[in-house]
Amino acid sequence: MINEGKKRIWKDYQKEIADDRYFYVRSCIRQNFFPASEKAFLRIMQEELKKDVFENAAHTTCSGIGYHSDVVPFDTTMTVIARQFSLMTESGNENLVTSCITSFGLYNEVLETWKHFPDVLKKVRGYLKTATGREFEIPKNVAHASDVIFRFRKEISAIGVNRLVHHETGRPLKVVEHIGCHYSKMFPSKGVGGAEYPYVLVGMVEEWGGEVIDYPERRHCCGFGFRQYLVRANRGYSLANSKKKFESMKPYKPDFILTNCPGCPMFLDRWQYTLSEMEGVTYGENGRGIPVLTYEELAGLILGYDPWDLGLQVHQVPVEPLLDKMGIQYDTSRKFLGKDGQDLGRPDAPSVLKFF
Amino acid sequence: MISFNLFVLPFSLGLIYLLYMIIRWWYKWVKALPEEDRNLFKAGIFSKKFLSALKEIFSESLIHRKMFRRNALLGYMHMSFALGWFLLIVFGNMESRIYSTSHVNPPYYPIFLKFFIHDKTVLWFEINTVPGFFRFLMDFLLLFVLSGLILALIKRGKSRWFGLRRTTNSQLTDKVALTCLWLIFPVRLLAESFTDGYYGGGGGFVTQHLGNFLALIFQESSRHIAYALWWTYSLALGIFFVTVPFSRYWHIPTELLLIFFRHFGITSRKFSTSFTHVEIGACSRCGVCIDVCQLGSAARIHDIQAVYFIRSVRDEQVNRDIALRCLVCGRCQEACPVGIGADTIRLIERNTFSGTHDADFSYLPASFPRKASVIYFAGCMTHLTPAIIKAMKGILKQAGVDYLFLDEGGTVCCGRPVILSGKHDQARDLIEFNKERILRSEAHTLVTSCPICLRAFREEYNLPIRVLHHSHYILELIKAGRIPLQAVHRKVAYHDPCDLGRGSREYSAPRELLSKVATLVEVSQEGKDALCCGGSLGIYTVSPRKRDLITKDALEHLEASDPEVVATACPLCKKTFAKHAQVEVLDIAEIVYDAIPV
Amino acid sequence: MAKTVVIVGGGVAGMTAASRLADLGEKVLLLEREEEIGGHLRNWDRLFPNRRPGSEVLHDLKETLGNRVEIRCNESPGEIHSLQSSFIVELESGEKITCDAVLMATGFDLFDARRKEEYGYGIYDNVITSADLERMLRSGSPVTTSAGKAPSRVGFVHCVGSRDEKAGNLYCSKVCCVTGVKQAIEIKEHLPGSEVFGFYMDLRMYDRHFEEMYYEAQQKWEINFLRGRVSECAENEDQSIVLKIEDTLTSRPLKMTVDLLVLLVGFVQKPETVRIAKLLGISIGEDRFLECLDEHTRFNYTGKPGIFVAGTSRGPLTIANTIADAGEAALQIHNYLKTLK
Amino acid sequence: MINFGYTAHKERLIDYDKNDKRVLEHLKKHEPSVLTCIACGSCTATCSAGQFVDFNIRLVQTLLRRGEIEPLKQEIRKCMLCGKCILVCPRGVNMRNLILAIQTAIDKLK
Repeated sequence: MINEGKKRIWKDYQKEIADDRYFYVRSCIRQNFFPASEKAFLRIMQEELKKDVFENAAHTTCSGIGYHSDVVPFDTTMTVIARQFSLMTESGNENLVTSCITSFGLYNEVLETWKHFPDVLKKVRGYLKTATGREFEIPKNVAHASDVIFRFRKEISAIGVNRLVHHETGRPLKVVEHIGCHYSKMFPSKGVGGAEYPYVLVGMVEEWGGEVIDYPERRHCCGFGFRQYLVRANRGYSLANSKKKFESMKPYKPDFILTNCPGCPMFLDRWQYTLSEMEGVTYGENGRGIPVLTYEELAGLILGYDPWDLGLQVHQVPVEPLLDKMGIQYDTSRKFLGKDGQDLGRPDAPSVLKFF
Repeated sequence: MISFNLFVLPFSLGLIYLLYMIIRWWYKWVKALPEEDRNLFKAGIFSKKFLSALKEIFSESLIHRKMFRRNALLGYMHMSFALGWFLLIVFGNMESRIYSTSHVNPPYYPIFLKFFIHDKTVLWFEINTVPGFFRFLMDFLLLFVLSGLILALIKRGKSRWFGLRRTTNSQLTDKVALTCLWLIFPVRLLAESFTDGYYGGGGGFVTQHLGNFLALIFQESSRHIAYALWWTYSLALGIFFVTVPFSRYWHIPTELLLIFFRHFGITSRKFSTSFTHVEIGACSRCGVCIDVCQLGSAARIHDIQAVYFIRSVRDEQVNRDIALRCLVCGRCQEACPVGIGADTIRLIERNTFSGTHDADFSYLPASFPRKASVIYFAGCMTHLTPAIIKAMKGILKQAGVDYLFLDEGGTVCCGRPVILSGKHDQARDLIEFNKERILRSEAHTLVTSCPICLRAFREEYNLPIRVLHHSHYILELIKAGRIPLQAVHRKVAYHDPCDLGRGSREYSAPRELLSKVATLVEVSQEGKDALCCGGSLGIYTVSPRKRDLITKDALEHLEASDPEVVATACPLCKKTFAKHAQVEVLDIAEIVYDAIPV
Repeated sequence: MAKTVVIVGGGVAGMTAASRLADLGEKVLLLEREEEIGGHLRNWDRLFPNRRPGSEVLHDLKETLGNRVEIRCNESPGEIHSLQSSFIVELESGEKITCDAVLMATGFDLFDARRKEEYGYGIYDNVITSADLERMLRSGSPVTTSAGKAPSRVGFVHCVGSRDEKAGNLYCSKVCCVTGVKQAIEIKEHLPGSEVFGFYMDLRMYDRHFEEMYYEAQQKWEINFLRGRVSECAENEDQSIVLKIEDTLTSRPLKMTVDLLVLLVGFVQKPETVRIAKLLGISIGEDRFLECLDEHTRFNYTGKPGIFVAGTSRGPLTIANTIADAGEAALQIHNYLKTLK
Repeated sequence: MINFGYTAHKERLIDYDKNDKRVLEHLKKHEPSVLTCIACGSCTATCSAGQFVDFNIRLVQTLLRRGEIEPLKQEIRKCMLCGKCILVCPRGVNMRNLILAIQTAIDKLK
């Protein structure tokens, strides 16, 4: 790998990221998949970096899942998004930060559409006005939450207590970074580092002492693909995609997978279990899986947050091996304690994948 | 008492061994015959067929009639050996009777008679006496054989005199047997001469004089020389007998059995039977098949000719190339003096080397053609020569034939190409499919433009209707006055397609037909001897370049008498020739069609 | 100082035109921006289809040129002013040259393979261009992977930067197909044990002996040709390249690992040529190559009297075609000059 | 093992690195003309069997080069060996031996 070559491309795909006063729009599904991630993001921004992040409880889905599943027409989608913008405008903000990659892609898609077809924008303003009486401004800056973490990776590194190195050997941890398709495959210029060699997660990993693995199927989709996953008959395609990636990354013995999309961590994590039950295969060391983290969870670990406060206990592939490598202390007895310490009970162990 | 001497042992043991081998193998072969054939054999022995077989054995195995027809020198050479030796044995026996007291003579007694008997009472010129006559006869026969031997020696260097361009290259056992065979008679001559000379009598007009002369030179020692020579003679015979079963000379006993088989009505089948084994054994490796093979003469491939192929079968040395690299043009079969069906054996062997091709033709749709009295079946290849189809349509229309163009919408292969791969069974589905359609049409005549199809229809389909090549059918129509013709007198050289000529014995019809519309010119190699165009479907492993060489060679013969047109009766030949021909290449049908006045 | 003709560019076209003009008795100044004349030919090892050493051809051209014309290396025109029937060529050195005609023989640039990001040139160690390979072959050192090992499988990607709307080049560069076949054969000559693949959309063996070379490549050298356009490349743990392609002949996606991947880069116009063209008001095609008055009969004439064009600055050409083109140009210029007197 | 009601779909991908090239090696020895195919498709167009069933002899040669043995095996069973394809091939590929040789090679691998 010739890194100068990559760096040159990264230079070509620099992206403007606001440095404060963000209007944060949430993801529909991450709350369920990785509940603590968005919370961690707010905590990092507000408590650690002392930034203003605004939210509005009234904000809704961007309708992306419906849109990509062909059940919501584009006009509706644009109007829904216009409403999000109006909430932002009302809060006196102009920097939009999305938690969801699909939303991020869709916001960009809509903004590009409006840029090229002003009359469509006019039309949508009309729809929103008649439907809700609201008005809105086009955001000055649209970023994905991972862009923002990327922007402040150095700061996080500075105040962080953990690093991506083996605490005994000092060996940099090997990381597979996986970017959500909608992050930059639609608009390479909208993502840090473009579409072929996105830099947003690489930047974090490098800054925090890790080492990125560039494996052949790096570009390949995790397999979420709404149509694939939502319809059971198609679910095999979804699974096959993840499998393709696992088989391609396995020889590199990655210590964990880092993602920036709601779907990817979900599927890269859960499908490892499914495949182990279906075909008896595991992709990590000695019968374990490869831990999968969201960038917020990772940032949290760097900053020394308690793994269980980061929701790592809801992962299907146990993260303990990773924590051990990083030398992070954790209290096993607390793993399955819920809010205020009530016992949630222990899940059944999978038959193949090592869990406990 | 019976005379005996140690030196007779090699001969006797060798003879016993040879007889044992012959009986053993003949028994084996007859026993292994398929039920049907075995019954034919049993029936044959006690019938006139037995005698007719003996007759052929005499004319072919002793006189070598076919060989004579091919080349007088070659024939004489074979005859002098076979007949001469045979008579030496017969008369030798008679002669020995004169002196022998016992009724059971050991076989060596007549062979070495002169060693045991020195009858000075009768002199060499008294041929009016019985012993004298025999002495004369025996010496004469010996000369007869030796003359053959001399020819054989000449043939080594000057094979062309014997009508052979190339001769079979022999194996070690062949060489040993050959050396012994060549030794036998000169040594016998010397042995007898020395003996007669030493004893001063008992010899014939050759042996006695030569003997006396030798005695003059060698005096006393000639006795010892004689004795040494008798040993050599016996050894030569013994060793020859022992090597026979492992050398080309094995064909002598095997051919006898083959002749009986043939006369009893036993023939080759689609799979290997003892008949096949006997045929293989009966190959004398005379090498006649080498020259007629175009792969050798034109394409310079010299290791696959029938003689080598058959040898490789016998030694279980067949390989994929030798099995699949053959035009199956039938020229070697035609030329073989023993009449061995080399092509048939080749196809049988191919089965092993064409892979377990489990063809699946289940996709063929059942179809119900309309009824018609005549069916025209163009064939796969003919669809690549539209001119032939156009001509046929025109001719049939002109003659007002109610016909059905069976494969107009696309041909289902006749099955012969698959059969040529040795996979006879694999062709079944194709054959069944076509057969059904043919029968459903209730036609009484099937006409095809493709000799390959023609052969398949005739040999594999056993159809209850007439199967004709178009040349034959068109001739019929003309004779019936159904096609008006105005002869266009172009010089035409006719090429016999392998599967039409040698394959289906259709030589006259095409020629008669052509002579009605054109002027036929002589072709150096025609009829049975016609050359293959090189396009043959019989050969699998050959490069386009080699094919070209064969085609060009065939064209040279056809174009020698510079005709205006090269006529053929096979779409494959036509397309193959078209690539290199200097003159126009037309199918017979096209020529006739052009001759129809508009 | 006065000259009859100024030739911009000392490559194959420039050298040829110069010597022809000299034959015709014209006074010529040949400008070459590099330190030496010869153009791309200097970097090429052997030439298709007869694999004659490029150095040999270059030597021939130089010899016929002899010292009959003035050659200035490390020189290129900054400005060109047109007067009534003559031009003033202002060199970068500041020197001004008056002349009656200018021949644009500025040649071409090779497509910058880095622009096809997905192929990973400049990112993966074992992705090289056809030019890199020629350099390797010319140096005489063995063809190896970046790790110095003999590659056991080598791939050639055809049409890199040509026939590619994404690269902004819709045209065919004409010479890459046969170059690919030539280089594939050379790989097999150097590494008989290796397996060589050509990934192509069409193989355009349009000129004499090209098709035969293709046939030889298949038959004698057992080079494999796979019809499909490489969509992306990735690097394996061992630096080998895994590429994705549709095997259009089976209509299925195909994945293959190669130890060395050669990108057959096409022709593109030189920005410098475009600049001068704008300066002179010569029209430029959609493909940025210089337009001539007529593709069939007046292909050395630009729209502007006195300004002529020859060689690859007006579109991809083989060396043979370039020489013929430049010869014709020389004759046309000679005739033009006669009309002036 | 649990039945989830779906399984990971088998890839349509040709995995060239994993595929079996032994049949091709055998063919290079016994019918080298196969190397010269330029996939013009004349053979398939004239094919007798092709009139009745989806049989693509051009594809046979490609599958062979890719080492796709299973489909190859199934495909060649449809061939009638009639030899029309040989007459139209611009590169002189000897299709009839190709079919037999492929079969022989596959047998050997067993």
